[in-house]
Amino acid sequence: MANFTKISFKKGELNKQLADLFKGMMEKGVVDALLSPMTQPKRGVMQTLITHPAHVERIDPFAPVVPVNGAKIASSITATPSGRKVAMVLRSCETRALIELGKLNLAEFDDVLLIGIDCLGRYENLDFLNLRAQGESSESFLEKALSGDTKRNDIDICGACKICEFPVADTVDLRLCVIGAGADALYVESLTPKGDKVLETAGLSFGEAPGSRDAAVKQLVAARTKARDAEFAGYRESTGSFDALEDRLAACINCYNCRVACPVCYCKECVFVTDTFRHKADQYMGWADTFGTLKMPTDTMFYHLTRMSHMSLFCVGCGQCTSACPNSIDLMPAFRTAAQKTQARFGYQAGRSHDEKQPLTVFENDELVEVTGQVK
Amino acid sequence: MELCLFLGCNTPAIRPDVERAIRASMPELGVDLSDAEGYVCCPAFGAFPSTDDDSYLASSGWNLSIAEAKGLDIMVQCGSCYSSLRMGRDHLAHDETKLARVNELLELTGRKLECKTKVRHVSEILYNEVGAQKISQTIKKSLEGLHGVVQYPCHTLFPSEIVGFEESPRQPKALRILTEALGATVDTYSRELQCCGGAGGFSKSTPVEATAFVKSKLDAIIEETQADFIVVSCITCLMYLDNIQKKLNEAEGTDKYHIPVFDYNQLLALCMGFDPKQVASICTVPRNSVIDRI
Amino acid sequence: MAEKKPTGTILVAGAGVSGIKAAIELAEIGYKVLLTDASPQIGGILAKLDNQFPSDHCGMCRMLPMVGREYASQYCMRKGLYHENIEILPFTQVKSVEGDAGNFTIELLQKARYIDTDRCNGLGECISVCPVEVADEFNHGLTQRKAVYKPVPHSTPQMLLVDMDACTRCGECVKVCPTNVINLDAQDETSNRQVHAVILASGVKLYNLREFEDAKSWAVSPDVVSSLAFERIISGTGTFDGKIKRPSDGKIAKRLAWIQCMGSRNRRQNRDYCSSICCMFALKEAVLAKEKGGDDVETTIFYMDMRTFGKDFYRYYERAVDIGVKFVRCRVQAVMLNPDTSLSMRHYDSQDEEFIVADYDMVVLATGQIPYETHKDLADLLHIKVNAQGLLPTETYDKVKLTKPGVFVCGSLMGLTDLSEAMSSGIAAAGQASRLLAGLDVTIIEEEAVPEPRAKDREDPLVSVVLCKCSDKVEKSSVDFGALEKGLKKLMAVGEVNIIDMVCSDEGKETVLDLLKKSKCNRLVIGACHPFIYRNALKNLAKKAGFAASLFEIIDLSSIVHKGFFEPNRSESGAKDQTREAYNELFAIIENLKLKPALHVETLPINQTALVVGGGIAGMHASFSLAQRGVQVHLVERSDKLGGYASTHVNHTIDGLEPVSMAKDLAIKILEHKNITLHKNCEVAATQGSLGAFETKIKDNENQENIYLQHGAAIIATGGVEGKTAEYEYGNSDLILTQAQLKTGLDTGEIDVSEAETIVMIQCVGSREKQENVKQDGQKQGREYCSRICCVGAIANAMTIRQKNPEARIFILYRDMMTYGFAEQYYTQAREEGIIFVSYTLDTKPRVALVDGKPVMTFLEPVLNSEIEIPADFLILSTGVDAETSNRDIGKAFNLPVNQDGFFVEADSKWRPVEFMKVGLYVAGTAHSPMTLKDAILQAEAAAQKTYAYLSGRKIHTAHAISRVHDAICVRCQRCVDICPYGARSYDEVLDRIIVDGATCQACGMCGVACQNNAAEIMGFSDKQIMAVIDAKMSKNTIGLAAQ
Amino acid sequence: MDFSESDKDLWKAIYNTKDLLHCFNCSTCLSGCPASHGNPPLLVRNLARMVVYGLEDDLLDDDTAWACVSCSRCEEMCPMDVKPFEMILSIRKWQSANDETRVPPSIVEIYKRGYTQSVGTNTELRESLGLPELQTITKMPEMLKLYQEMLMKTPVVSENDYMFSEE
Repeated sequence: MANFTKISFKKGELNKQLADLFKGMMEKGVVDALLSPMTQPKRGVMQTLITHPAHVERIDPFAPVVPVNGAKIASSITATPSGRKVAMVLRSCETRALIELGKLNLAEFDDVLLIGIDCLGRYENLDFLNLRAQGESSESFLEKALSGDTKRNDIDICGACKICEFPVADTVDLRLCVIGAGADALYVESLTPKGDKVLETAGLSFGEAPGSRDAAVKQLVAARTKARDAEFAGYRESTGSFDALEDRLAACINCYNCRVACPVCYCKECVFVTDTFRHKADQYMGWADTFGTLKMPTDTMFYHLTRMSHMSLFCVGCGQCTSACPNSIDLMPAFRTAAQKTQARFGYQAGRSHDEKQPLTVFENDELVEVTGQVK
Repeated sequence: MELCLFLGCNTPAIRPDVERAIRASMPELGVDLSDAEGYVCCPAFGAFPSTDDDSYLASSGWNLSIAEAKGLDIMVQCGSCYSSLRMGRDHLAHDETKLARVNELLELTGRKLECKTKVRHVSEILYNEVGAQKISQTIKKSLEGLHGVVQYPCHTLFPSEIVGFEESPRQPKALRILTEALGATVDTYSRELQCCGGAGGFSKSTPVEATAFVKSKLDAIIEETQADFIVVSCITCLMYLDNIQKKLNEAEGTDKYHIPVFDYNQLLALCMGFDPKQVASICTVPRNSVIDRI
Repeated sequence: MAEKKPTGTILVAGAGVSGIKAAIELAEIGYKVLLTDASPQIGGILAKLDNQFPSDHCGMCRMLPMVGREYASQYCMRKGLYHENIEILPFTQVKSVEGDAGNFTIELLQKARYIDTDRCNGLGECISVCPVEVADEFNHGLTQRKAVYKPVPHSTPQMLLVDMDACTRCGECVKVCPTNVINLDAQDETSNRQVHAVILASGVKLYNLREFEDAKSWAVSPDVVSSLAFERIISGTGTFDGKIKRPSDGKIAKRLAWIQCMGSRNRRQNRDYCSSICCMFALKEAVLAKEKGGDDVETTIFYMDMRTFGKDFYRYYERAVDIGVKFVRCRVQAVMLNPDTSLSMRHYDSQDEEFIVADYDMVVLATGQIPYETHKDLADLLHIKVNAQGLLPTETYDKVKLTKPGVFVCGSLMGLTDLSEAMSSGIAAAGQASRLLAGLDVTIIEEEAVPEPRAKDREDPLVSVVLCKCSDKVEKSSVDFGALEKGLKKLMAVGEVNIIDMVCSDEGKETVLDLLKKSKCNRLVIGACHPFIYRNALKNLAKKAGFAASLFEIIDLSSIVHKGFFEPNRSESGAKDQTREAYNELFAIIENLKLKPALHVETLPINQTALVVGGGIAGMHASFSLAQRGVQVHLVERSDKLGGYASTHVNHTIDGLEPVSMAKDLAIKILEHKNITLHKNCEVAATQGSLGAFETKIKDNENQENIYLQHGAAIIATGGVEGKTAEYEYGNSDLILTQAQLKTGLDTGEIDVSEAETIVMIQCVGSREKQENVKQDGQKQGREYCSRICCVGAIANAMTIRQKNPEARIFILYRDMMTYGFAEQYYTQAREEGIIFVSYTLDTKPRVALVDGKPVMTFLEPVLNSEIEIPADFLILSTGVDAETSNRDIGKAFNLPVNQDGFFVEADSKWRPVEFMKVGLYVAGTAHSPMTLKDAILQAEAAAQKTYAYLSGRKIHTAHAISRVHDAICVRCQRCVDICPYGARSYDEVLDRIIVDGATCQACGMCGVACQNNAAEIMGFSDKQIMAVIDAKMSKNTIGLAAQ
Repeated sequence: MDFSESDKDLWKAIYNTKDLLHCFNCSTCLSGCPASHGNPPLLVRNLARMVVYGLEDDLLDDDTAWACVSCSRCEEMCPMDVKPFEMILSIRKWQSANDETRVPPSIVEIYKRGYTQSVGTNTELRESLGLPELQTITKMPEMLKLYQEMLMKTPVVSENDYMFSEE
């Protein structure tokens, strides 16, 4: 399909080319605003909302870091009307989470131009800062990462990224493609009529995909899938019993950071901070009576399992939960292994499409008959 | 009680042993019989009832008037005669115009009909007037140890409001109870209520199909029951079921079909001790197997 | 002081569903109802039916009130009915009715049950010792029961009785009864009561195949059963736990056949009527048999006409065809019992011209209703004469109103009704009675006999526990009440524990009241038996003692206390287990109560004005019915005059009605009535609000202005129009007309049939076929339903032609003659008049060719299986009834569903035929579906009654338990709004909140299921409470009963 | 089927009561009819339909009415009380009246000797069974003559008198 536009850049000018592209879009009125990772005046790269073309220069979409999953940010600027058309540059894990939020009326896509990027992984925040301090740029990261090299000294991309089988954002209007594009170019691919229109208005021509792209994507996905399966197998092995799982979660201090970081944990207020879980003294005593002893706080395991029962259907595997834990509990594989099964059970894949209804919100007459034993 | 015996044609002409059985058995049970001198054809449904009402009802009227003159009700054994007479009487009793027309015709012969005489079937007399109890008390021999099946004459069942006397014409029981009164065990079978198919044009115009039809009945009897005999109370049923068995054997090259067929009165007379040679001698399927065991 | 006015009281004789419905309606307005039934139970035929069309489930509970629903039981209706204003008198006959409307004295004969059901614990030990076995009539003799028995096995409480005809008076039951409630010497009791109106609802007899001679050709084996018996066979509570087995040998039946019209459509047996219900019965049973029995079940229905005339019936038929139910148009003469006990039937296939003999495992006879039976007796009771048909005489236009003032009928007693008509007529009869009582000097029962005390929910929870230990007999060998008391007292929230003898007795109640009045506690638990029966009495007792209703719980202890009571050698540990179980139950309910908030009911502001949309006969009738009872009515009519379709097109009907003059009279009454405001040339534009407080914008097309009407409820009665067609050369010849054109032409004399030799009518033009089958210019215009009125309409026109021209040959080409009920007689008369009826199928539609402008018909004569070609002088098309086109807009304005045919979708096609899911909105007449004039009037009366129930001036309360929203957790995804079946939830854009309408919410909990965040909650059923109950039930009681 | 030649009043000629018109083709009469097993089968329902349509020619050619065994099941079972057996007889009467070849020869036998067969002449057999002599009309010439005179006044005999003349 001829819907690729090649954008060549000189070494060190990737971000400039991208800035020019978005600047053009804003000037031509294709969009009124842009949400994109941007180098901050002091340190780090954060998602930033830009409403004037003059400010796009410092954008850095390919910076290998996601301090906050962009889905929640995107939700906050689209759930209620703003009257603006916004382009959003997001990674696959972010777009997929955003699509889930959309199904909960927490995001609107009518005025959004969703731009996905090829993602080769992200570093933990501090690691990223250190690497930047050592002079590592997005371009240099891409260059090495495309050849399979993401490790710098002891530092590597997050565990979640290593096993992420979605390096390429799929349900988007435009895609910034680097895989298979060669060292001095990137391709802008349009995936929707909306995307086509944007490229047309921006005056970009349509062309073929770079010849090596398909194979490169396939190869990367295959490698990550293989890693994923190994990880899942290991994790399942090591958490085969309730005790083993408890052991994994032993360090939990009920700080709820994982919940805050999770892009699909959509509740306005978590039930765990409502009075449902504010118990009277005699209730604690009663439990202690019943079980002999009562570990306090009482709801660490319960909290995680409750969250898992809610979130595993929508989990996109971004790994922010693991990144957020102050006690280094690696929650990501717990959610991902559970999600793999629950989503498969409903034939569902979080973030795959706008039209797929979330499980448990639609009722079919004959579903899960083998489980429910339902007799007509 | 006394009744006017209407014999029809088949019984006196072809199966007079049945006539003998009736004449022998009924008086023993207190039913005296007086002959209908000068009676004519009932008339058969295929005759005047199929040509016009005048000739049909005039013939019915003729026969009814004979009994009426005696002040007696008519007793009939032949199903067709019974049905024809009863339907004829029904027309006359419920239609003054028809009765007047028939009287107009009868007048030519010096007869008159008020339609007082009733037409009754011999099995109804036995069932309602005599009763099974009296029959069992009267008989000298019994059919004990013998199994029979019954063939109800359709003409005594339908249409029930004209010819019927059974409590439930769709589930009749008179003939069964009467046969049981003779000590026999009566077996039931699926096709018990199936018509023998012997009357009317059916068996003559399409003999192949008619034979298949009666064969299904006989097969049911053979397969489903231990019947030693078939008991009927209609001369057509008797003759047809008796005669057809030989034809079936010839056609199929077997001797599978050999169930003796009796008119009820024949069995009754036999149990009363009458000579089989007189009351049960005319048949196609030999009756020894039964008669020897009474 | 003025003399106290009497409470308005109505006798409802007959507690089948229509009687129950009438009783509930009247009780809801606040009248006192005596609900009697000659049989020992209530529920009538429906008690036996688990599965009802179209859902194939039971929906009996949908009869219960929607608003103020706590005044009636909220349990399964097949188990029982309780309403404060209804006195239920089963096993009671009405012996005499004396006096006049507004002042009847009735004599009731209450037959002895020999068991005091109030005190019977229903465990049925008497049944197990009874030595007598007789056939159980409830299961149609498929099972046996004892002489002491439960008339309806699944009812709660078990209303046992002794069948004295079967009883041998051996006395074993008396000896074993733990509560000493059996008295074999009990006598029938007679009493006299005063009532203001009488509703007769004693139902209909069903044709019994073991009883009637003409059934005996078929009833040759126990495996030939009636359709009702088959209901018991497939019932989960029935004879074989819902498995389709043969009564004769218990083997699974795979080949099933239904034979229709058993006992009806039989001129020979003087039953020349159609029983109306059996076709749907058979369809439903055949579908169920396939669904329950599996795909290899073969079902065949032998029929003459499939009378799928009601709303959605035809689609159900299509569904049956789709799932493989076989239909054979042939009546078989008899069933033959094969030697292998299978059943053989022979039928003729007219198309293939051959006889087919097939074997079946079971044959179901669609035994119909027998009207008439009791009419003579009832007429004698009322000192009136039956009419020429042998039925109780009713007013010309009112099916429920007897000519004798003050007496009304409903349900099958009216004739041959289905479930939905039983409901409409029950409501309508109640409506007529309430119209009568509105003019009398009577009062209604005040709802709050005992005022609600202040809820002390802000104090720390302190629970008073009252336990009934029942009789001494029980106590000795059962729960250890001492240990229980000790254990419960250790719970922090328990303030006191009192153990009482026989709370159900008067003394018991006195004792409890005295104790509680002194209590310092703020919450109350009573452990006793039969919470179903005693809830209201005990709730009032609690209220008197100062306990708010929502802080009071009643728990069924009897099932625990009585457990194992009859075991002769009970172990000590058994008693311990029971004590522990009782403790856990009580602990759980105490934990629940501790956390329960005080719930308050709100009194709804009710605007006592009704809006009626549509000024046709149904709309006018409903308006007048309401206005007569003092309700202000806004009647909105789109055109410039009242009357609607029937009043301009139908001068007279075949059953002697004169719609045109009737509509004229009614219009005058409407115009003259001070309570009715007529808005002509007006259309509904938009509506908002809920029960009691709607505001509707109407557009005045004449004056080009908007009018805003405030009203408490609304009735939609928009009517319908004659269907359109382009089939059969319609429009291409003056000789091709619709039935309506013909009727008008015949009335005015513009159409002259005197010279005609041949007139052909075609039924079901564009009707009863899949919509996609009938495309015209790409437009779907088929009517996938039966329009119900065309068959009788065609017959009426044909008979008129016959009068004008006795020599003409008249052919009516039909698919299934829908002459249901007594209309069958018109069909018979028409044939008698020489009108020739020829059936066709969708595959053999008749064809028309225009030759010299004259229609030449070609059609298949199905009996002779050959084509007939005949020139016709007139071709008349029965084009059915189309929905009013404005229905969709009105539906949008009121947020009401409209089905694919354009008719409004009622809340439940059987149980709530005139209601919408949203309370306060009702439907009547052809807006609902095509129907006859009398049926439209019946529905209008019913809709008016439903409206009146809320607009009568009585206080209307919300229920205690309704859903609410945790705004903090709610993400406003609005799934709850979409899923709420009652339209009780909406999103308020200004407040950015989900709003719950307290009157409309039925606390069904769908919102809770849909909400992913637990933001939707039923008040009084919070997660916290539920968790606490689970904890308590799982508790190991180290405090409580540790001492044991 | 040629419908143009049909006679709409045929039913009156054949069976002048409205019983027949009540038929609603339910087919009850067919399914239990013994003669429906014949070839061609007797299809009572179809005969009724032919009468109602007035298909004179077809009906005149139809032999099946004569296959009826007169069991009257149809009469018993018919829900519309069409009285199908009466109808069968009526069709035969109409056929006999309109087509002399349909006149059953048995009526000539009855005319000649009172019965369709020779009755009471098997004297030897009867005697052997101990039966008395039977007073049949055949043996009573005076009476037979009166009977014949009476029959001569009926339509079928008077209109076909050549069949009954002594040769």
